[in-house]
Parts: sequence; C-alpha cells; structure tokens
Amino acid sequence: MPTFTLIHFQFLCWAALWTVGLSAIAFVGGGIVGFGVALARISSTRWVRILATAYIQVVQGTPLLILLFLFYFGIAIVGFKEVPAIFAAGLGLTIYSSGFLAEIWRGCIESVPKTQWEAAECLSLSSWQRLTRVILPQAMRIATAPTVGFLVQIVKNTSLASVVGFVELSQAGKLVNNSIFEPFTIFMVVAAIYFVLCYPLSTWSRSLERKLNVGRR
Amino acid sequence: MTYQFDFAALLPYWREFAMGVWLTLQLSFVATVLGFVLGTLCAIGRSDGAPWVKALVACYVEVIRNTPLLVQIFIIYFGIATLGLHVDANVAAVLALVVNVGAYTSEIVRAGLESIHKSQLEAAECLGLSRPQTYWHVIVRPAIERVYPALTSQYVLLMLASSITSQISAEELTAVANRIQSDTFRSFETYIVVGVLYLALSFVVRIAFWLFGLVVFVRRRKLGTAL
Amino acid sequence: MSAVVSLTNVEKSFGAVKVLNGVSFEVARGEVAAVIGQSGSGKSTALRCINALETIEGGQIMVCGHAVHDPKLDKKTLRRDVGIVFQSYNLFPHLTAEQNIMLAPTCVKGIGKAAARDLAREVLARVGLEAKADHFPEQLSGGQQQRVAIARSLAMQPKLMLFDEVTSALDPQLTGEVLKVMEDLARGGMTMILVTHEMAFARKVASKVIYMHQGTVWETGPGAMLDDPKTPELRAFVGSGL
Amino acid sequence: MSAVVSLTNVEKSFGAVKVLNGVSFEVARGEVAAVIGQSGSGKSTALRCINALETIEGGQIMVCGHAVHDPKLDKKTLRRDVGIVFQSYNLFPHLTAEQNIMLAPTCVKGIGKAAARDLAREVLARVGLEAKADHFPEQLSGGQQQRVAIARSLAMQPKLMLFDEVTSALDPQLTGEVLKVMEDLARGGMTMILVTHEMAFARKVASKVIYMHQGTVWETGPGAMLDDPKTPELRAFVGSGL
Amino acid sequence: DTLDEIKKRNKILIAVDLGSPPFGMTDGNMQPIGSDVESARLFAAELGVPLEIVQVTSPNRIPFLLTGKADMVMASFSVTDERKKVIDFSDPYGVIQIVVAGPKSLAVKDIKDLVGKRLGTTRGSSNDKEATTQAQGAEMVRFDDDATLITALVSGQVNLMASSPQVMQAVNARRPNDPLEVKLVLKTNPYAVGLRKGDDALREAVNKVIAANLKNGKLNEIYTRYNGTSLPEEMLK
Ligand SMILES: Nc1ncnc2c1ncn2[C@@H]1O[C@H](COP(=O)(O)OP(=O)(O)OP(=O)(O)O)[C@@H](O)[C@H]1O
Ligand SMILES: Nc1ncnc2c1ncn2[C@@H]1O[C@H](COP(=O)(O)OP(=O)(O)OP(=O)(O)O)[C@@H](O)[C@H]1O
Ligand SMILES: [Mg+2]
Ligand SMILES: [Mg+2]
Repeated sequence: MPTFTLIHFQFLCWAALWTVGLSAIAFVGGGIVGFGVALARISSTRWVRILATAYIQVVQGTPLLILLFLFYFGIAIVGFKEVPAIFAAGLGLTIYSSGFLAEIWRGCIESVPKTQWEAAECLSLSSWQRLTRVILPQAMRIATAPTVGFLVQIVKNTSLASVVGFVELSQAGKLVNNSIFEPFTIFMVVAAIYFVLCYPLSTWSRSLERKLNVGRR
Repeated sequence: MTYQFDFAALLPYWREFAMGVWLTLQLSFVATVLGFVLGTLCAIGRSDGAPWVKALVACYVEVIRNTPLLVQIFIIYFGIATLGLHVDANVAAVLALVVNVGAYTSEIVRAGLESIHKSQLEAAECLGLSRPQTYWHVIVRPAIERVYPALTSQYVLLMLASSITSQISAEELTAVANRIQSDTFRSFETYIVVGVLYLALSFVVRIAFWLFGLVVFVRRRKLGTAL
Repeated sequence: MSAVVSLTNVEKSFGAVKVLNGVSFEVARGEVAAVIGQSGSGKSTALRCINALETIEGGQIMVCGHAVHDPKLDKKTLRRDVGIVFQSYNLFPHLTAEQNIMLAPTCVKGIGKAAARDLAREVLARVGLEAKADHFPEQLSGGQQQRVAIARSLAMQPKLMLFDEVTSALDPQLTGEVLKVMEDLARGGMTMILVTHEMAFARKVASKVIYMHQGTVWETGPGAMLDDPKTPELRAFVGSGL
Repeated sequence: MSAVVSLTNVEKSFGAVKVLNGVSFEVARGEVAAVIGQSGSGKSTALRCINALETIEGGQIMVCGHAVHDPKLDKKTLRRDVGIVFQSYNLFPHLTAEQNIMLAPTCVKGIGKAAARDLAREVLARVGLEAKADHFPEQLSGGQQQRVAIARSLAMQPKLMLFDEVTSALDPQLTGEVLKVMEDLARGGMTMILVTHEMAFARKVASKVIYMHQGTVWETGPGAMLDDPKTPELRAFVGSGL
Repeated sequence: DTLDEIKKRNKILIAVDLGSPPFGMTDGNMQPIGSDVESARLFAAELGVPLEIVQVTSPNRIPFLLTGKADMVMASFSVTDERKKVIDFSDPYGVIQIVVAGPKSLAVKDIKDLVGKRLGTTRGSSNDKEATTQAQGAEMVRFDDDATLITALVSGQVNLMASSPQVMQAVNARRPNDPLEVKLVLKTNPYAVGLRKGDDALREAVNKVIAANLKNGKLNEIYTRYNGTSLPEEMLK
C-alpha cells in the first residue's frame, strides 16, 4: 500500500515549477496585451474605447475554466492541431490576465490628475511623449502594488490549466491522490506549496503599498 | 478536419441549464451575504480588536488569500466529513465560498475603514455616541459606501469562482455543463453556451449590486455619483 | 462658584514636547472667552483637554461640575454638557444636514425620530439654514457646512460651546455668516470658548480674551486689552495680526 | 498689425452655460495685460482658449500669427510660441526641478542633454533658484514650485506668456517672490497676459488692464483705470477687492 | 487519414485517463500504469509505431479526440448508442461492470433499498446514467473523478457508490479493515477504443490487433493482472 513519499513530494515540486512557468507566461503576455488594452480603454477614439471596454467585460465575466477550454480546443478547431498545451494554456491565461491588468492600469493612469496631461500638452509634448514621459512614470508608482497583488491571483489560477491537460501543481496533486488516496495530506501539502509561492508576493505588494502611502503623505 | 457545430443538440437540456444557473445564483447569493458579514466583522476585528483577534484574522486572511479556492474546497469538504459530520455538498460549497470571500471582503472593507478620517471619530465621540454607535453610523456605513465598487467586482468573481464547487458534487452550472457534454459529447457547444450564461450572470450580479447601492446609499443617488 | 470652566495648572506633553505648561483660567456662566495666540502655542490642545479628547498629565479641569482630570470621569455625561466645533467641520458625509443633526439626539438621548426631526429643523433655523435640511455636506458651501456643524452641537443643548478656529477655512464672506451665528449665540447667553484669529471679532464679542504663549496663559483681560497690550509678546502678536 | 494676441467676439459654452459671450481684446508685442474680474467671469476660460486648451464655438483668436479658431490648427507649433503657468504649478512630481525644465526642450526641440541642462540652469538662475536644480517638487515651497513652473515655460523661449492666478495658492511672502520674477520678465520685454487678484501688482506692472464681467470684456484701459472706474461694476469690484 | 498520419509522424497519440484506477493510474514513482496503459503499449507495438500517452480527464477526453490532439482514446470507454452518434468505437477489448458497492454494515438487497440513500458516482459516466435511471429515489451525488468519489465514500459523505468492481477493490486496498462489497450489479458494459468518425482504416487496424490479442490471450492477461478476474469467455473466442 503506497503512502506519501519523497517521490511524490518531488513530483509536486516539479509540477510547481510549471505553475511558476505558466504564471510567468501569463504575466508577461498579459502585461503586454493588457497595456495595449489599457491604452485603448482611455483612447480618444470612441469605438476603440468601446471595443476595449467590451473586451474587458467579456474576459472578466467568463470563468477562466471556460476561457481556457474554449481557447485550447478553439485553436484546434480553427485548424492548428499541433499547438502544444503550454501554448494554449499560455494564451488563455494571457487573455485572462490582460483583461484584469488592463482595468487595474487604466485606473492608475486615470488617477494621475488631468492637469498633468494639460501641463505636458502646453509644453507641446506629443501625445506619446505625454504618456511615456509624464503620465506613465507617475502611474507606475501607483500601479506596482495592485499589479503584484494580481500576480498572486495568476499563480493560483494556473491551477485551472489542468482542463487542457496541463500537469501543474493542482493537477499533480490530483494525480498523486489517484495513486495513494490521501486527499487530506496531499491537498495540505499542495496548499502549503501555493502558500510558499504566493505569500512573499502578497507581502511584497503590501509593503509597496505602504511605502507609496507614506510617500504621499 | 472541420468541426460541425450543432447547438440544436443542446436544446432538450434547457431545463438542466436553467437549474444550473439557478443553483449558481443561490450559492452566490448566500455566499455573498454571509461572506460580507464575516468579512466585515473580520475587518473590524483586525483594525480595532484585541491583539489576539488581530493576529487570528491576519492569519486567516493570509492563508486564504495565498492558496487556491479548489484546495480550500477539498480541505473543507473532506475535513468536515472526517469530523464525522455529514453536510450536504451545497452547504459545504457555500461554507468554502464564504470562508474564501470573507477573507477578500475583510481586506477591502479594512481599506475602507482606514480611509475614514480620525476627525470623524472625534466628532462622533464629542457628540457622545457610544463606540458601537460610532462604528455603525460613522465608520462602517461610509467605509462600505466608499469601497462598494471594489466589493461589487469581488462578488462577481465569487459568482464565477462558484464553478469550482462542481468538484465536490454541487450541481451548479459548470457541473451541469460537464454532465450534458458527456451525455451529448457536444463539448464545444456546451462550453460556449455556458460561457455566455456566465457572462449574462455577471451582468446580472453587477446590476443587482448597482440597484442595491441605489437603495442603500441615498447620497450617491441624490448626488448622481456613479457607483 | 459660578465658573462653568476652570483650568488650574494644566500640563500636557506630546512625547518630549511640553505643549501646555501650567495653564490656568476660568470662564463664568454666560461669558464668551476668546483664546488667541501664535500657531503652536497650545490653543487647540487646551480646548481638546477641556472636552477630554486629550488626557492631561497635571493640574485640574472642572467643566460644568465634571472633574475632567479624574481618570474615572464619565465622558458621556461630560459631552452632553459640552459641544465642540472644529475648523474642518467634520460633518458626516453620508448623511444629510438634518440627519447629521438628528444622529446624536436619537442615539444618545433616545429621542424619537419625529421629535429629533423637529429639533433639527429648529436648530437649522437658528443658523439660517432651514432650506438646506435635505442637502448632503458636499452640496453645501464651507460656511453652510460650518453652520450645520454648529447646529449639530446645539441640538444636544450643551451648557458650554467650544469653537476651534471655525472660520479659518472660509473666505471672508462665508466667515461673516458663521460669525453672525456665533454672535447670536453669545447674545442668547451661551457660555462659549473660542479659539480665533479674528481679532476684530474677539474685540467685539468676547467678554474675556486669553492670550496664550508657549504653552501658558500670558495675559488675560477684557476685549479692550488688545488695544493696550501689557506684554511685549502680545504687542508683537497684535501688531502682526492686523 | 503688431498685436501678438487678438480675440474677436470669442464665444464658449460649457453645456448650457455661456461662459464667454463675445470677448474681444488685443495685446501688442511687449505689452503686459492684466485680466481681472470676479470669480466665474470667464478669465481662466479666456486664457485657456488662447492656448487652445479649449475649443471655441464662435469668433476668432489670432496668437503670434496662428489662427487658433481654425480646426486645422497645428497645436504643437502654437504651443512653442505660448507658455502658460497655472495656479496649481502642475510640476511633474517624478522629475527634479532641472528635469522638469529639460523635458520639453529635449523632447520637442531635440536639444542635446548637455545643452538642455545648461539652458535649465540658466532659466533657473533667472528665477533665482540655481541652488534647487536637483530638488523634487515636493521638496520645494509653493513659491519655489511656482517659480520652477515659470522657468519651465521660459525654457521653451515663448513669445507670449500666460499666467493664471499664479499667486493665489501662496502666502504673502511667497507671493512676493513670484511677483518679482514676473516683474523682471515684464522689464525684459516679454509679452504677458496675466489673470490676477493682486490689484496693486496690476496697477504697477500692467500696461493694460482688462476687466471681465459675466463673460464679456466690460472695461479696458491702462493701469490707472483702476483708480477711476467708469462702470459701476468695476467700481464695486475694485472697492471690494481692497 | 489518421493511420497514414500516424505512420508519417512515426508516433501514435493515445489518450488515457490516469484518474481511473485500475485502468489508468500512476505507480509509486508517478509513472503511468494500468490496464489501459498496458493495452495502449501493446497496440502501439502491434501497429509498429512508438507510443505517446496523452493524459486526459473524463470531461475533456472527447474534445481531445475530436480536435486531433489524440488519435484515439483508451479510457475504459463504454460503448453506448448516444456516444456512437459523435464518435466511432472499435470492437470491445474489455468489459466493465456497473455495480452498487457499500460497506458490509449497510443492508441492501435490491434496487428499492437504495431509496433515500446517498449514492455517489462520477459525473457524466455511464455509471452515472445507469444509476440515475435505475436507482429512482436515491440521492445522486456526482464527482468529477473516481479519486474524489472514493474519498467521499471513505469519509462518509456518501453511503454507497455506483461504480466498477475495480474501483471498489482500489478502496478495499486502502481500507482492509472495513471492506466494501458489491451489493447490486446494474449492468455489464463492454468498453472499446474511441475513434474519430470516419477513421475507418485506423479502426480496421485496431480491430485486427484486438482480435489477434484476444485470441492469443495477451489482452486477457493484462486485464486479469489489473482487475483480478478474467475477461468473459465469449469475448476470448
Ligand atoms: N497629536 C499630537 N502629537 C504630537 N504633537 C502635537 C499633537 N497635537 C499638537 N501637537 C503639537 O503641540 C503644539 C501645540 O499644538 P496646538 O494645535 O495646540 O497649537 P495651536 O495653538 O492650536 O496652533 P494653531 O494656531 O496652528 O492651530 C504644536 O507644536 C503641535 O505640533
Ligand atoms: N470644464 C468646465 N465645465 C463646466 N463648466 C466650467 C468648466 N470650466 C469652467 N466652467 C464654468 O465657467 C465659468 C467661468 O469659469 P472660469 O474658470 O473661466 O472663471 P474665472 O473667471 O477664471 O473664475 P476664478 O476667478 O474663480 O478662477 C464658471 O461658472 C465655471 O463654473
Ligand atoms: Mg489649533
Ligand atoms: Mg480662474
């Protein structure tokens, strides 16, 4: 009768590496797409704004589980059969995090006072210069804490990548459970690994927030 | 290979979909109400409780926020059973969701509480209000009004996250979808339909919150401040 | 003794900084005392000590028969007798003017809703704001907010009112509105202590002026004392204040 | 025509409210025009229209040869010729004083870093702040921030400077610092339009005073006109303003 | 077609559910084992191509097959008429019973005794369908995989389960002191390889392999090793 052994623990740790990898992909991809969507969201062109809003609403209003599923098999239906799971999972997670990051960052950009835009405009900076030289440096300070906070959500949500056959930490936990039937031990260990991954991020995000608030006072 | 979509195959299952939507709404509603109460109490405890209360709440919030809901659900569902109690899957699901969303709520509400200026407390104190009266009239209500948009988003996420409770046999929308798709093997169609249903549900939740806000926060309504 | 308020050698520090260094003065029933002095001289702190918002380290404070220095003081009954109005109004933003006023009477005195509403209308009328009962603070100008804050204190029918620079956040016109309300109160016989930078008002309304300097009472006297300062400090202060 | 700025029948509404109702005036090269008037009379709006921060609905605005009313206006070249300074400074908080000043010359004119730094030092010296080049805005007093804001505009070598109540957020001492800089500029021959509440300054420095009332120009004339108002409105305004 | 494609890429992708012991599971070293896994190895060897196992779960095995992420599915896939509408099946290579199992202490004589009991099963499986139609009056409790079902039974969240004897044995292996027993047999289902519709060449090839290996006893040997009983006589002919 098998019990929980070091081998299982190693197996979980390897899977946790995939969790980390998937999170990185989702974060980088979501960051790039999300930035574009955030800009579109505050664009002066009406239909671009509407489109970006719709995108955000749809992404935020659909469970990640369903998003991942539709993406993975949707790509195949469109005709790309050889797409590896990592790509589809990465894409699904990218879309998911871009929707949320775009909304977070839009808020941060808009929290920079309108007078800063005006002052930059009066110095005849182009709109791109206004954004990159004046607004973003200020918005970034505000954005760091919630962004790191959202990173924690991504790490946890990669657990859903199992629906497209990805063996990351949660799926690995289930696999181990299937072979030794000790759900309690296994899920406690899985929870502990997630905690080890996420807690430093949470703490970091909070300390950033505190620093920022002190700076403002 | 081209895939032939056939949504008509799902038509006979409309009753199942409806039941799934209904249970999802019920789970979310109960979890929202209870989670809100738990979260608010925790927020008050953490900002103004005895040291051990603060430590306890901090611990609870950290553990919950840094582990996935799925894992929490398993631990609660099987944990209760190991204690020798039998609870209905829906009850366990609600319990897990409440424990989960309570932690997030407490963080949001705490931010609201901290945003209430100290001078407001002094003003209440000078008018002779007792501590509980001050808390209720001067701190909690305006604090919640201030963080209401953040709370709305959190409870939309809760509704979406309730899909995970299918894993412990709650027959909500995702569970229904999984059953229907293994019945019909019409997986894509099923998931597309379910995706649209969730999207609609999230709008319903948002609108419900908006209406509730209109009723409760008179000032916002009168001043026309967007919620 | 007819003194409504008496401070005797009151001492108070924040950390290492001694802010009140033996402050003594008395205010009799129906008197209007104006506390003046430079920024940082401890005026606000003295006022806050009278209302038990700060605990003192030495000396005695008697207010309407309550021993404020006593650690066993029942703050709740003290505050039924004492109303305070701050520079920053501190109205409750989520309540209308009327609700702001009704809150304490209903919660603390247990008055019924209808009676509290009548009371609110009455005190609002006294500050000339009957028409704004249903407005929220952010719909009111600074002067109107300050008058609502005064009305809120009045609704508790205090025996003593404290005002801490209630006009400094206001522009001259709004200041006028608020000062008028305070003059009416003074005429009505309310005992009042006010911290103010409005020398003209102090001169006109105050029956007693208390000049604080470096945490002590440097000079006291009637309003006329401002025209004939005895100490060089007060002379410098009055000179600069014009 | 030597007019650097000319407004002809300018109209502007916000929603249903007509804020500018046919405003016309001219400012010649080297002239210093002071715009005065009650709060809400449209002074700031007029200034913002000159700089194309607001689009107008009727009338014409010519600024240094640019047709500002023209929808095809090239705002970038207009703004090279026009500098504006606001009441709230609007410095970029993430940049030092020097970097604030260098930003536009390097970005817009493509000047090299070193040259831009020299330029920044030079204009900082003109406003008397050489020593503060490496300070961030929040490390500076209000008056110093306002002077950096002026220097930032000067670095673009505008032909026309607009000032919108640049001293109202400052206490009297800081106001003095800023007014001195503006006086220097005026002496140096800079064309300037300033919205101000400082009547004394307007009298002393302005070669032309424009009194606005209810969205129109009510009276114009030299600084001396303030001592001898023709319209009852200006008389009331000057009377109250003292 | 798919058979050519398999030859061309010199690799066969077989989807196996590693969450349903003893058909598919992992051993102490987290390597895939089970009767479906070994059968898959056998089939690949017979077809002369290397094997790649694609891990699936019961909800996603059909999409995997239909979108071409797997060439065929071997996941104790019971043959039903409804399923035949969407995919094709090979000839059966094994059988699976649907039983109701529970602890000795619980008396269940026939289907009516299930009324009011909490009966666990895996969502969307043929067990689910069979139990739902036969055991009217029982409270159905559905889980996503066998492991969760077993955990629920062991921890007392359900009284009985509608599953296979193989799953029951897996439970008994974990809890020798309070073994489960088969209370009722609801149905015996043959299971087969799932294939995309129209993949006739591949189906022929697979059928040939199945026929040959049923005859020479290799499939029965694998089945017996993992299930403890032999395949029914009529299949082996
Ligand atoms: N909560 C506090 N903690 C530490 N120091 C304080 C606190 N409150 C006041 N002080 C200090 O005590 C001194 C007196 O403050 P107080 O507010 O009584 O002065 P004030 O006379 O009211 O001045 P102002 O005219 O500026 O209101 C000041 O030096 C102030 O910095
Ligand atoms: N963006 C805006 N939207 C709507 N109304 C505006 C806007 N900006 C200004 N107004 C209105 O236009 C009128 C004129 O405003 P403006 O700022 O030009 O006055 P001002 O003469 O500069 O007054 P002040 O001395 O108070 O600065 C005011 O009634 C103001 O409320
Ligand atoms: Mg003070
Ligand atoms: Mg203005």
